[in-house]
Amino acid sequence: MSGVFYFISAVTVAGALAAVLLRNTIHCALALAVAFAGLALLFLSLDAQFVGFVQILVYIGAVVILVVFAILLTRDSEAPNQGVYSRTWLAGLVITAAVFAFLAWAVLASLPGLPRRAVAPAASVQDIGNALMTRYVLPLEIIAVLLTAATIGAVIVAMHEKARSK
Amino acid sequence: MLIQEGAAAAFHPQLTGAASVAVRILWLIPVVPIIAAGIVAVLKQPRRRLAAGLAIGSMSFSFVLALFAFAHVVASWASGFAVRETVNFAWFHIGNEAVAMGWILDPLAAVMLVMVTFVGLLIFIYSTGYMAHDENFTRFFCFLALFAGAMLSLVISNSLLLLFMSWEIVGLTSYLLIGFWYHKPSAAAAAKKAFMTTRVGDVLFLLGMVWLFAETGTLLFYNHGAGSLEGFALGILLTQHAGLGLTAAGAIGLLIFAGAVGKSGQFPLHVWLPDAMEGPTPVSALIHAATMVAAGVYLVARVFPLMQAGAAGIGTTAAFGSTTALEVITWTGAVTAVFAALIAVAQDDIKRILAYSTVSQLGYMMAGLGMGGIAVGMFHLITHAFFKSLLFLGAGSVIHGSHDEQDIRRMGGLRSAMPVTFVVYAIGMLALCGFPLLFSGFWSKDGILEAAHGWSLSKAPFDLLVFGALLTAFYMTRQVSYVFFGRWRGHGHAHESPRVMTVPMCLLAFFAIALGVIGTPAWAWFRGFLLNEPAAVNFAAFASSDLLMLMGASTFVVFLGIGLAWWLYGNRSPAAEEPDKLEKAAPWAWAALRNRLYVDEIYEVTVLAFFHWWARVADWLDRRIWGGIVAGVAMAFRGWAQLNRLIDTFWVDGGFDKGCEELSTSGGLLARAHTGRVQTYLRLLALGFVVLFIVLIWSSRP
Amino acid sequence: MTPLTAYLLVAALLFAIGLAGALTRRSAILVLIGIELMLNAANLNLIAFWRYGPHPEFLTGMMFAIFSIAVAAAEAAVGLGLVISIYRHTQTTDVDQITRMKG
Amino acid sequence: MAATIDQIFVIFANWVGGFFPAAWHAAVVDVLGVIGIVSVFPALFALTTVLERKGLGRMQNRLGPNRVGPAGFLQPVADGIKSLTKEDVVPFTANGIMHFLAPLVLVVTVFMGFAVLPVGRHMQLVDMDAGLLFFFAMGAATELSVFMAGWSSHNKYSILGAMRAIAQMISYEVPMLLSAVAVVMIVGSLSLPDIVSMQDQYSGVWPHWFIFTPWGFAAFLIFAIAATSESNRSPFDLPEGESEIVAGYHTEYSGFKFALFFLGEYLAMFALSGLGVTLFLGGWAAPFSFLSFIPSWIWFFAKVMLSIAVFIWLRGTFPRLRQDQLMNFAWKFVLPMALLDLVVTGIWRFLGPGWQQWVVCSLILIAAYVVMGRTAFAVKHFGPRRYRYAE
Repeated sequence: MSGVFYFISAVTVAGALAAVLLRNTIHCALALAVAFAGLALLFLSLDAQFVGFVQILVYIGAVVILVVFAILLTRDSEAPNQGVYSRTWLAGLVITAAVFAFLAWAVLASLPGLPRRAVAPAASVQDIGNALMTRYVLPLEIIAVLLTAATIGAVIVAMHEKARSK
Repeated sequence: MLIQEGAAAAFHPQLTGAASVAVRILWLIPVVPIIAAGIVAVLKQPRRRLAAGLAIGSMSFSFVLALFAFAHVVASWASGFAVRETVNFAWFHIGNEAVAMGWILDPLAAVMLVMVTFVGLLIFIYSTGYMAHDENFTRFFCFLALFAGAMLSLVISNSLLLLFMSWEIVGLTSYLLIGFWYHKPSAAAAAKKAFMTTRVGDVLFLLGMVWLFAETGTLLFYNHGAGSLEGFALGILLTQHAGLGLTAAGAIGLLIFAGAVGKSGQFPLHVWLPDAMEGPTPVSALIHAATMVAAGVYLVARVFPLMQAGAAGIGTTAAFGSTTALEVITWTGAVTAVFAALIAVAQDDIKRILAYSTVSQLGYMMAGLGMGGIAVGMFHLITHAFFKSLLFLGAGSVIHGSHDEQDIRRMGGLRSAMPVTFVVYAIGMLALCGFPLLFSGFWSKDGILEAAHGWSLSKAPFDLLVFGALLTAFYMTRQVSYVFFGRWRGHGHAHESPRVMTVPMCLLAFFAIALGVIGTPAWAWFRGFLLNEPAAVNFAAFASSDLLMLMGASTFVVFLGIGLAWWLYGNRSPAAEEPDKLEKAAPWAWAALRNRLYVDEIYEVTVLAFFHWWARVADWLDRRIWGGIVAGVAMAFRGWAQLNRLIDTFWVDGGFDKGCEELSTSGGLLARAHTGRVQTYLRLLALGFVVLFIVLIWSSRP
Repeated sequence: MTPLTAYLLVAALLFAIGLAGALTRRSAILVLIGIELMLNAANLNLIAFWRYGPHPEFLTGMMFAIFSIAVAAAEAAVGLGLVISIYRHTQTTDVDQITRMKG
Repeated sequence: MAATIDQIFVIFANWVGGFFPAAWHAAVVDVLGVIGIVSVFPALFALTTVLERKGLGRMQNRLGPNRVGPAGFLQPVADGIKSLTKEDVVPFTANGIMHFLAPLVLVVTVFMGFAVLPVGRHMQLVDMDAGLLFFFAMGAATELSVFMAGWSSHNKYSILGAMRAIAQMISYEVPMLLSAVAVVMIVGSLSLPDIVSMQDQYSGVWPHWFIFTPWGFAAFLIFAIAATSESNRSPFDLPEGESEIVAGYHTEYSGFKFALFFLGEYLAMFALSGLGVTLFLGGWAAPFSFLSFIPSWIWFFAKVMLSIAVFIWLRGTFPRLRQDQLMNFAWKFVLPMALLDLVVTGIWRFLGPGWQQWVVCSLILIAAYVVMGRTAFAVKHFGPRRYRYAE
């Protein structure tokens, strides 16, 4: 069990690293897909089947594809003439290291207080549906409005100036 | 369901209960045309076929449902159950009071439903031909469908409030349709006039409604014993006295009747109806002959218990006791009947003659209601709806065929040019005159005359109505001989109307004759149906010498009128400029009649002059008094503002300027951090996170 | 059974990687990729806490994750739309060069 | 006896599993199931290619393959040998690894979709609680492989084809999901066996398939359209329109990799057909109650083959759409109809059994179809193109 977990984690982290390190943007996007797939597997290993599949459907099926489209539309995949890293990459790296250090320290420091053994979960799709329609119905409605607004907003932002003025 | 056996007196027992299917789907009858109107309203102008199809389809649907409801009522009646089913619901609550609405199915409503949907359907079909060349075809059908829906909801409403709302929508559509050709100033003026005049009656109606609500706490007509027309509420109303010797019931009844006076064009509020003929002819036929103007009569019939309350010896025979309210109704009706008939004699516009004729016939109905009860008045309403809409459609056909000519002196000889129109028009004319035995108009008018003859209070209404019958025969014969006989005096060639117009007329003509069958004294089916009595064929009824004498008299009067008119006008074909025969005989009387007995002029110098004067007074008050006060207040504030400005400039501003300078300087400093680079911000964010974290750890140190 | 700590550490690592990407890359799209990674790390935390929490039957963490995925989808759509729009104006997606909002 | 034949494969798998230690039992059964899927569907693929070529040939008034084997039925074997032995050409500028991975990703993800498909009573690799979602998740992942193929080839026709394909797949995935959601609303479960067992009931001899309800019929049509488009079949075969962009995203593939693409596309078609059959056509349930004695897996494959026949028939009949027509059709007609169908399904559920739900739902759908169809055709650029010749 543990071995599987370490393998999936390794794949995920490797995918994520590749996603931020590779020079070719398209490769970054595909590595991101690998990271997402790994995360979906992690969700599955946590008995969150629904979220895992939603993760694949939304992230690999939509977000990565969107990213890829954006890359092609902005000619980002063509080799850049300067470096791929920002001028202030060192500062960024330092700050990142600090953040990670604190996060890891927090996780490790709270080690004794963490629950060790998991309770048997009961999260069938039906339970999720019921929860969405009862306890979480208001957030659901808000998300619906947000998604509608985001869709319209994205379309208008990305629409051609000419088409808009027509 | 409570069961009433046999012919016990009228409708006192409540026959409501578990609603049948017929009544549960009754609401669809008005709603479907209204929805159709809504859809047609958003159609584009060129979608003519769709608009007409929707309107006609919705009307057919309503007609089928109405037939279903009617069949339900008839079947129950035939098996001894009188139907009065209601569906009530609370519309909204004010405090503890619920304002209830509802609909009702009883014989009265059922008869009206069938009449309105059937006549409406025929007129819709006719309109597709009549309006074929109008560019606002879709708008026309939108209004027409809206009117039909509102009228139907008026008919089925079980609440005075719902009835009033439909009443007003009907008035609105009437306004819109009279002014349909609004580019004609006369049409616009006529629409305005119709709207304003009927509003006078409606205000009184509203007052009556409010009063009724205040007294009984409900506006439902029937509600299992708790409705305003039922025993308990009537009892309350009868104990209240309203002055002038009226009970509250009578006074409220009269106020409601005032609404009916406005809508049904009774004297003295009849002036709008002849002017309303500026609208398209199908509109005149549907709204201003068959349905809307009859709504006043229907309203009186609907609240008849209110009018009748307290009458000595409530009964169903022709000679039941009368009340002040009923007397007022009778006199108004009788006077209107003669008054309008007189005016009609001297008119030359084909539609205007019919309009005055309508006013006159509505007077008959009112008088019939006042003296003979619901059955008599309603029977005339139904028969009149058929033959008068027939006449209007015929007139429309004539106008259509003779190139929009409306002056009867410029027509003539159309008998050969428009044979179908001539035949159906003649049928309508004979029915209206009350030509004996064959035509429905004879039997319904006879019923009214019979009731008037038996009225115990005075014989004067009877005399007036008989005189009215004579005049009716006279002016109709005059019109027909002008239009259809003699030689053609118009321009161009007259032509027969298309099939889509003549077929509805033929159907109406059939009913103008056939409907008489259900209201003869020998088989008083209609009366029995409305009043919940058994109806049997009984030819012995004719044996009564009174009745025979009455029929003889009215036959004589009709023949006299027709003969006189034929003697004066028959086949003469006078030129348009030539003065009328009667004008030569009695110029002053002719002038008076021709000018509609100067009612409009009287209003001009009284009511309108008063309003002009009042408007001037109000204007003066507005300018001098209120305006002065406003100007004074404005001056005061201006002074105050000046003061404030001084304080502001010399005191507040200095400090504010200083503060702004400081802000600007510090803003400039902060802007340095604002590089415009996203990653800087993100970095700062992460840095802030780290700092917060450190603070957290530091503070949570043991 | 893998302890909760392992999941949390993986999430922290993913978060740091995402942050590093967002802070160090030039391309705006890569910045967005980094942000997506951070969001996903948060999702992993949510799910892990749900799984190991005292009341999994309330589905709180799961719901948070689902909503977070929905929000992330919206964020990606709008963010990439903005990037494309910016590219159309400036012919670049280099966040170092896009300094029009400088104060 | 009938029950035994019905369950013969399950019994066989358990029998084989019995030879192994108890701890391995489940794993062995699963492996056998995987072997079954991996062998049956490619065989079906081979059969379908020859049937399609022969069927299309008849539609075009020619014979089709008729030389290899009896009546040409060994043609796929010859084709297989040919594609295995052909030289595998990789373009010089291509991105090697991705070029290699693309067909693999496609075939693997498509195969994974079969895992949740119930091909017969109790014949399903895994019964997941969220099986339908899994299927769609795998379907979404195939888009990635298409992109990889198109982009890595470094050829403008490839990338154009890939962009077309992805745009098309994303556009039609939405109505497809929504039409499946309609079924989910009625069944109340995302599990495919649950969906089938709900349809495995009869009124008299008539089955309770969802296609025989107004909403189900509409959803089925939407699903069929979307599935045709998702599998890039004619008339939605723009990504591979040979008259426009050579062969789309697999222009630069040859030999075995091309065969893999070919296989992947057909497998996707089988998977979508299977899903459509499961959702709307009763899955493995017999069409009449008196035919229940025939094994469930025969029914399933019969229905799948029937829908494949329809696919072939469509291909032989319809001309290809234009790109803008395709997009407009998806977003302005199919998607609104799918959304409306969801509402109608809700109404169906809300009204409860009785004649009213039939009348109301049918009327709404028919009215919407007529109105939207007419408006759509009235819109410029969307209706049939009016050609203007030299004037």
